[in-house]
Amino acid sequence: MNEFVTLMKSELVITVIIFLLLFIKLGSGMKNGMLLLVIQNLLLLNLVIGFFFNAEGNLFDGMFHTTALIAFQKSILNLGVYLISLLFAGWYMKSEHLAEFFILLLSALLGLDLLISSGNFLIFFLSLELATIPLAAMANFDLEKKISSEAAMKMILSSAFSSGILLFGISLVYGATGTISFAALPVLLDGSPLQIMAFVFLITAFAFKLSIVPFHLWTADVYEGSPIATTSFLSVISKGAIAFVFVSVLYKAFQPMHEVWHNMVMMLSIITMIIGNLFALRQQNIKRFLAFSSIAQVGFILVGITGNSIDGISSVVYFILIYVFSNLAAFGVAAAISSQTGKEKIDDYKGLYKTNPWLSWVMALALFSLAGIPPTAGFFGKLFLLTAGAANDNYGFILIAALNLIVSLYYYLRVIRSIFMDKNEQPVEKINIHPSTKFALIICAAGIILVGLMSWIYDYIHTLG
Amino acid sequence: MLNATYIALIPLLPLAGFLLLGLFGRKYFKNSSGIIATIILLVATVLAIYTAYTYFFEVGKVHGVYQKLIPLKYTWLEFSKGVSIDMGILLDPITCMMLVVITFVSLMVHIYSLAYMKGEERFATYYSFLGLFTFSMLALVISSNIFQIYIFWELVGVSSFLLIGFYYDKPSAVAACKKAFIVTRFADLGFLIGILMLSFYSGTLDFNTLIERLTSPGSTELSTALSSSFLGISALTWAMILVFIGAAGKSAMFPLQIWLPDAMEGPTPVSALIHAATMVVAGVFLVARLFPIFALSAPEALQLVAYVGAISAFLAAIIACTQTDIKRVLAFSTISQIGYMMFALGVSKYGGENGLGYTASMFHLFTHAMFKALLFLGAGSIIHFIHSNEMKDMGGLRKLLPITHITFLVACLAISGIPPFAGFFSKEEILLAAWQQNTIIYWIGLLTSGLTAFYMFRLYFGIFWSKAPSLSDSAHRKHHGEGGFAMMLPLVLLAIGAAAAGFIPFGNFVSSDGKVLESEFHLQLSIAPVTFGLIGIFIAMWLYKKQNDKPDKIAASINGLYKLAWNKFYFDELYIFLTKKIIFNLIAKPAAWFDKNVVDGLINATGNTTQFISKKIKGVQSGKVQQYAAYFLVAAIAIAVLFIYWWK
Amino acid sequence: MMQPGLYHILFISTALFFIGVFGFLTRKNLITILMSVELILNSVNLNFIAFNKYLWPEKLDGLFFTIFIIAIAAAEAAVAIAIIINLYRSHHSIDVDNAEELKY
Amino acid sequence: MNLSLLILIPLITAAAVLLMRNKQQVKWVALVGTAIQLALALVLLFAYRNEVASGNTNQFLFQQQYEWFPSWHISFHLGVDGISVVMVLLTSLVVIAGVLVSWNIEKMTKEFYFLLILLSIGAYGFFLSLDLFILFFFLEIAVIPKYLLIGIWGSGKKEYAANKLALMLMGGSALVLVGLLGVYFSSEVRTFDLIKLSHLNIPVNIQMICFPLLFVGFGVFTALFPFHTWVPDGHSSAPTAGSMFLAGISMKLGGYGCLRVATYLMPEGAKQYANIIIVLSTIAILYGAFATMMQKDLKYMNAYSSVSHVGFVLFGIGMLTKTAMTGAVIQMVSHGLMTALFFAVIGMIYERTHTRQVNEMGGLLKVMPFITTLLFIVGLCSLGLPGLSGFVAEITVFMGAWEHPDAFHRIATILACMSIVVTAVYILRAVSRTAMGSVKESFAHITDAKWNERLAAIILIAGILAIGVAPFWINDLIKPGAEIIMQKIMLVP
Amino acid sequence: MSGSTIIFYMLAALTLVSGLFAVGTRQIFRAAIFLLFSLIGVAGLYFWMQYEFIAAVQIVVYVGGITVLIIFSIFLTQQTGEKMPKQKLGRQIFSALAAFCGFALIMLQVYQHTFTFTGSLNLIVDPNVQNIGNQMLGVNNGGYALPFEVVSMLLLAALIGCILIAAPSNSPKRGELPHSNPKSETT
Repeated sequence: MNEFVTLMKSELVITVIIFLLLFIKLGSGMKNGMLLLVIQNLLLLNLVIGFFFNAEGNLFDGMFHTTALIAFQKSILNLGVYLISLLFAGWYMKSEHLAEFFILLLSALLGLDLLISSGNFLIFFLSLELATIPLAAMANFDLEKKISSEAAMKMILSSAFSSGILLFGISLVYGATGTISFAALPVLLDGSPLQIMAFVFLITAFAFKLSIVPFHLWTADVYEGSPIATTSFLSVISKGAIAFVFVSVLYKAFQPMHEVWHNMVMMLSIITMIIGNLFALRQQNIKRFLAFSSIAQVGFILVGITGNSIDGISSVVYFILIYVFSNLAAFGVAAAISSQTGKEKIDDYKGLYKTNPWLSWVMALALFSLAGIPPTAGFFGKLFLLTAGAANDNYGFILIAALNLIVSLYYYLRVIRSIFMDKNEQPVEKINIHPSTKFALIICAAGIILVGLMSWIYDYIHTLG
Repeated sequence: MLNATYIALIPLLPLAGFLLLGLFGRKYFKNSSGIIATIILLVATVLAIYTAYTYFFEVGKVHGVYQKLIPLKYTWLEFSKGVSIDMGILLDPITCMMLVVITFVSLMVHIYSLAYMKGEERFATYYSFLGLFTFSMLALVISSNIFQIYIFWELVGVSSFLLIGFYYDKPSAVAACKKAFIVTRFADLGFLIGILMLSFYSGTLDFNTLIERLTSPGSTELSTALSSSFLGISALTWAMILVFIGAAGKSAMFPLQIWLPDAMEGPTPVSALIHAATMVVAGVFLVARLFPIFALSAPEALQLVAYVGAISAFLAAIIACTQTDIKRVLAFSTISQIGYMMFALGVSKYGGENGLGYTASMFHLFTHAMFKALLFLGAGSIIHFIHSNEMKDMGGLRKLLPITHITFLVACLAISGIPPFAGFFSKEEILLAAWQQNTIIYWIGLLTSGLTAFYMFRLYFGIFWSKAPSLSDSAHRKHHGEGGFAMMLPLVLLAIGAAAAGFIPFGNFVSSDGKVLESEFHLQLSIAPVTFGLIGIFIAMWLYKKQNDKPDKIAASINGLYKLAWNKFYFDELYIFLTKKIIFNLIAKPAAWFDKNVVDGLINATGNTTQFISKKIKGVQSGKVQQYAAYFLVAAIAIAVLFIYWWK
Repeated sequence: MMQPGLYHILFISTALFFIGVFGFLTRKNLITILMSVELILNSVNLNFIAFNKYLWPEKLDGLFFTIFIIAIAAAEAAVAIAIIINLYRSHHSIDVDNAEELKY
Repeated sequence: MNLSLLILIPLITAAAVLLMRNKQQVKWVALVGTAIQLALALVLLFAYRNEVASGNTNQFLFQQQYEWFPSWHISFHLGVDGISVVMVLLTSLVVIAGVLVSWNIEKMTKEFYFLLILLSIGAYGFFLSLDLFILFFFLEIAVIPKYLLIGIWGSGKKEYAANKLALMLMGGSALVLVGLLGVYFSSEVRTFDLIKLSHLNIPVNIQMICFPLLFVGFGVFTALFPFHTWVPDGHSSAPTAGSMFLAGISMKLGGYGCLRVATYLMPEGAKQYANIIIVLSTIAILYGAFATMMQKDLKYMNAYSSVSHVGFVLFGIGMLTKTAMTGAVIQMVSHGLMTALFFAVIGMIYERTHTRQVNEMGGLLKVMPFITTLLFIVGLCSLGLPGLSGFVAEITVFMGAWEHPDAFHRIATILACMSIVVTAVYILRAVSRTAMGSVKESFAHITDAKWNERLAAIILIAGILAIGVAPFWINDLIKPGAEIIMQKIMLVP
Repeated sequence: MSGSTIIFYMLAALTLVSGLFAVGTRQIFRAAIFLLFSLIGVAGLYFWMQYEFIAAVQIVVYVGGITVLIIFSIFLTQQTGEKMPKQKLGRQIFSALAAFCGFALIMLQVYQHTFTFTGSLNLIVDPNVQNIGNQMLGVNNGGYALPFEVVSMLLLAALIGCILIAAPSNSPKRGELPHSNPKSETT
């Protein structure tokens, strides 16, 4: 029983928090401010606990397994969720359903945690759904907004379609191998056409969740329509967790087919980077912009995944860690501005530096990190992904990736230009930043600068992997 | 015994003057700068004379041959083993001669300028520039390394640029200084490539080693340099031709002569120093310095030197006959006289009797420095008085400017080759050398000497006789005078030089191989030039002594030729055509256009194409969830097919 | 005609799957789209049961998979319908083509 | 000599600048910081000379190595040879001059100085690093501050220029990155360490791929034709200190990289591609010079002439002889100082006349003799006047280039030599139109340079003269470094 | 042709034909009924394969739950009997083609693949309620307790989500609703 507690610690804690919130909700009405504080502290606790009592092992006959690396990955997700709880304070304070929002969010987080730990297709599928269905509800959280329901509708229908194809793929794998366990799979794979097809169907589900082109089309619409807290969860936490699972599924369960998936991932990576960049070029809405930019970022994650080595894993994990800080900082600033002024267009940011220098610098840092500019951590993250990917001597591929970096730089600089250079008669007024938002932005900024320079963080990840 | 420090001080003193006056002159030495510079130069002159004396009479001659001494050498920039730019001093007869000439003329100019430039706003700057020039020129002549000579070659070029453009608010002066610099720069390109070639074949940049390696018949360097050829001419010859292009540029030889007449925009003393006596003969000096190689290993190049010199001498003399600006007349006469020196070198051979041309050339260089400087300073004195360069504004000045008149006459006689003035001796020697080696050139030289006498006396009569001085001129005299002691002293000293320098037994000191050259006096040969000179003088007297319309009539009768000469044979126009039409319109403009539209256009096009594609594919993101699913399905099927059937 | 077996069932399930897909792609009404999703999920269930029965009867993996899929389908349908109703409130229509404000 | 000081001091300065409260404090902190940098650079110079004189024959001296990302075999490895020493010196000179000429900047002073010093960190780190990863790191550090400097404080079509610059430079560094990764994976041990890599022989097929990637990548920084178009727009739009830095140091990063990374590590590749490099750089030299002739704007003029001058750097490297390489490095330093001074002068003129069009000026010699004299000096340096640094550099390159006896190299060299005439033409046109002629009415009351401008100019001129008058010291410093590179090339059959 | 075979083909025909109608008919209510038949057909197939438990679950959850849910929502949002607008022909053809290609591909792969029964007949686990129940809550030896818990959490979350989205809000902005008080079925 003790083992059960230590191994499933993270899931248990989250479940406990969910029920706590449920009780609070059902019990007396707590004021939003107080409730938010409670939630934040609970999540902080969750984050802290994540670093202790870590053990490796399997539960439920291998359905659930955890390692030090997985525990670390969960901690990254916990960190991200904690930051989300801090960042969007302005929006939370106005919400009528704060407790429900966090119950749904934590359910999704629970799903993601289980996903990372899943040891067979069944639990994989279930936790994937657990991580999706609440999100669809969260997407609809701006109940009064038309686009919010539209986003939710697009999300739930697309994901249902995607689950259908995923399940068909799983059923074929099951039919062809007779197992649904990841651990038992490699010896049973022989690369027959049926298996390849089943594998492709499986991949599409990952591709859908990671918004890999051409399975990405829902992403931008959903990001734009959803409340920004949901968007950031979708784009950072959910995406990060799926990336972790993707790596481990490819590297472990489908290792015998690595030639197939290597090429496939490479191809998808190229299109994803190119299309993501091309679309990001002309976006005006900052959320939609970040959606496409995060599509392009996924393309880079795929570059690292093609490495098929321990470096591949650690560089992906490292990148996600950095991505959490950078993307959340960007979303945080965007949210701070939009919650006070309702402005979400890039052109609205013109002259922001004059009125809000502090926010501007954080935004700039975040964007530089996303663009991979030193000395921000994003530079190291991107570089290690490319290095991991380059291990197979595909110079052409790496060159395409590197050139895509330039295109992405172009549109990140577009925002920077708006903020710092363009003149504006009526810039955004001075924003009152909620203290917790400010705190979270400071953490993000510190993370953006320090995670890269402190090389032991990477090495720690490397030893875990 | 020679002390290298003293020799080094000769150029370094003017440099110190330049730095002192250049940095602090405007503030602290506004009025005293002239005196300071003159004193510095006086010291340098004394040192130069002392050096020359010591060399010629004490240390220079070993076993009857003047040695090339190197009392000082310092590695400045080493390229590879044996190939390095050294800063050093090479003492040989021509160096010593040049040291004396330069310091002396420069001193004269310094003194003269005390009065001539008085009251000028940039007085200190003027003297600092003079110091810079003197330094560069002195360092040029003592160079022991071919690159060292190139370095100071450029530096004299720039100081000439600065001095020509001294009156920088005059557009013509600005144009002239640019022209002078760019034309000589163009020639220097040849010089530079020549140096590169020489260094490649000889493996050294040091003059002594270079000459030794490229003249000793058995050496490997020489045989490689001679064996590789281009267009049937050996590499060494090409190298020497290229070096000569540099020399021709600086010495304003045909066809690079165009800059010198314009250079007269500078202050007149500067013209005397730079564009008459010293800098422009640097080309001659360079050819003389490398003379053994020219003569022994690249005779074809020497031939070229001879013909270029002769043509320049003749053409410039013709042009000089038509010019009305006195400084321009003198400028063309300078070109003509340098042409003399050049062809004298060109017809010379190395060693012994046949080396007469070499000695004659150097001799003429020496005497020319005296009388040409004198002419310019005299002209300066006239201009100072009249405030005009144009001959038509002058006339009958012999009463108003007596000292100038006398000294000017001496100079005119000297340049016309009338015995016993200095020019007679040197010119006679040159023609003798030409007679012995190449009769065509001899006849050209002879004709030119007649022309020289003609245009010099045209000038002389036009200024000092002709019409009577106008009233305003007399008024001038009252408050101007002749310029005072500072201006008269140099005139007198130079006049003495111009009159007496011919009696120096030059062959004893300067010869192509260092041995004493006994020059014989050929009376029968000296008759012809003197006759030609006298004829020229008489024609000039007949035409110009009194104001009349004969010159115009004659000019009208040979209108075409006259116009051609008056327009300097349209060389300027040719060059403008080349630069404006060809280089600007056909190269530079297209290059700029290409850069803006093609190269930059391509880069921008990449960006625009990306934007364009981005705009075109936006329809994919249609907002229709079913379409998204359709893409999803099709992509899944396509990838499956691709990886099952195709990409194994 | 041969005895019906695995392949027959696979044929039926695949056909049903693509009938569902066709419906998903062509219906304009959100609720009918949802119905198509149910068809898709049912076809998958059929697959699992068939494989479990004919190939891997030693364990009940396929069966359990099916049970859980049914549960998920229910949950998904419930949330989807809630969302559709919400959409209906704001758009006054459940035509999918009326909900495409977010694009490009 | 502790080399990390050269990175730490600017870092501390930058941090201190951010902490300051008012503009005066910011300026003085920046000045003191850069002055310390200059002092350190000089100390480094003398320490290096002493060390060499005392018989230390190591290729790189004062090495320092700290573990950094050990799992990738990356270490923070610093060290200098003569080439790095002079580049560091150049950087410190330009930076302090840049700080001085920007003394009057009013808009966002703190940010301006912060970015300027950030740039210098990039440059120092780049020149000092012996690990290719940190070399790349510092290379990229220097890009974005430039973008901001141009975009915020620039003039003209600054956004366009800033974008173009950032994107093209990043494009260059993307190529560099791929090349570096190729080098990294070519060795069994997988190392970024320059010294270790230099002892390994990188397989020829890898060299054939990676050399062009690295060379072109660094070449973009060095305005390699046809990737030079960021130069004119970027330089002319940047604020004075920005242009100084851009042309003075940034372009040298590329040259240094071409030499130290591409050529040194991949001699076979260098040999194979040398002719292409020569052709491209010859085109850049001549074409840049001719394009300069048509420019009317002083900054554009200097920018295009930089293309031409920096062409000599690549030309020298492409020649693959010791002398030419030495010349290339001298040219880097010389051009760095000269062009920085040129931009500083243009900035001073612009500040007073509010125009950069040569046609609108004239006679400035009368109203501001000091600044105009600077213009003369820098112009003369640019056209290769002996006694100034440009001459030494160009001559060394030519001498080195001429060592090849074949017709191809000969023709290329002659063509390159021709640029000295063209340079003379455009420099004289610019200088004479600006400085000479009669002075305009509106410029009659212009004042001459102030103390900060004078000081900046004197610092740069000191450098120019130190090379021009006494080139032997820099030659002695650089030559051993070039010799080691050449030894590797000579080993190639 | 045995009786079992005939039943199989009848069930298959029922499933596919009513499935086709479900996606083809333009009357939404009919579509729901056809969907019902199709789901019953699938349940019949489970019976035919002797997976009675699953068949029962299918009937209870799908037929009794989901279909009813759908029909309710149709009532809420639609006037019955009204024909749905027709989809564009191009879209239909394209979709049909894509679906057919996918079908063809999968069938091709399935028929080219030889599925062989590899296990031994005496190890077969009977899918009866007892076995299923034991495994469903077992922790070890292939127990399905964890998925069970996960699904319960999922249902909880879905429940909360549904309430939140579909329940009438207190905010006055919602007054513009067409139906005075639409009740949520899930509550």
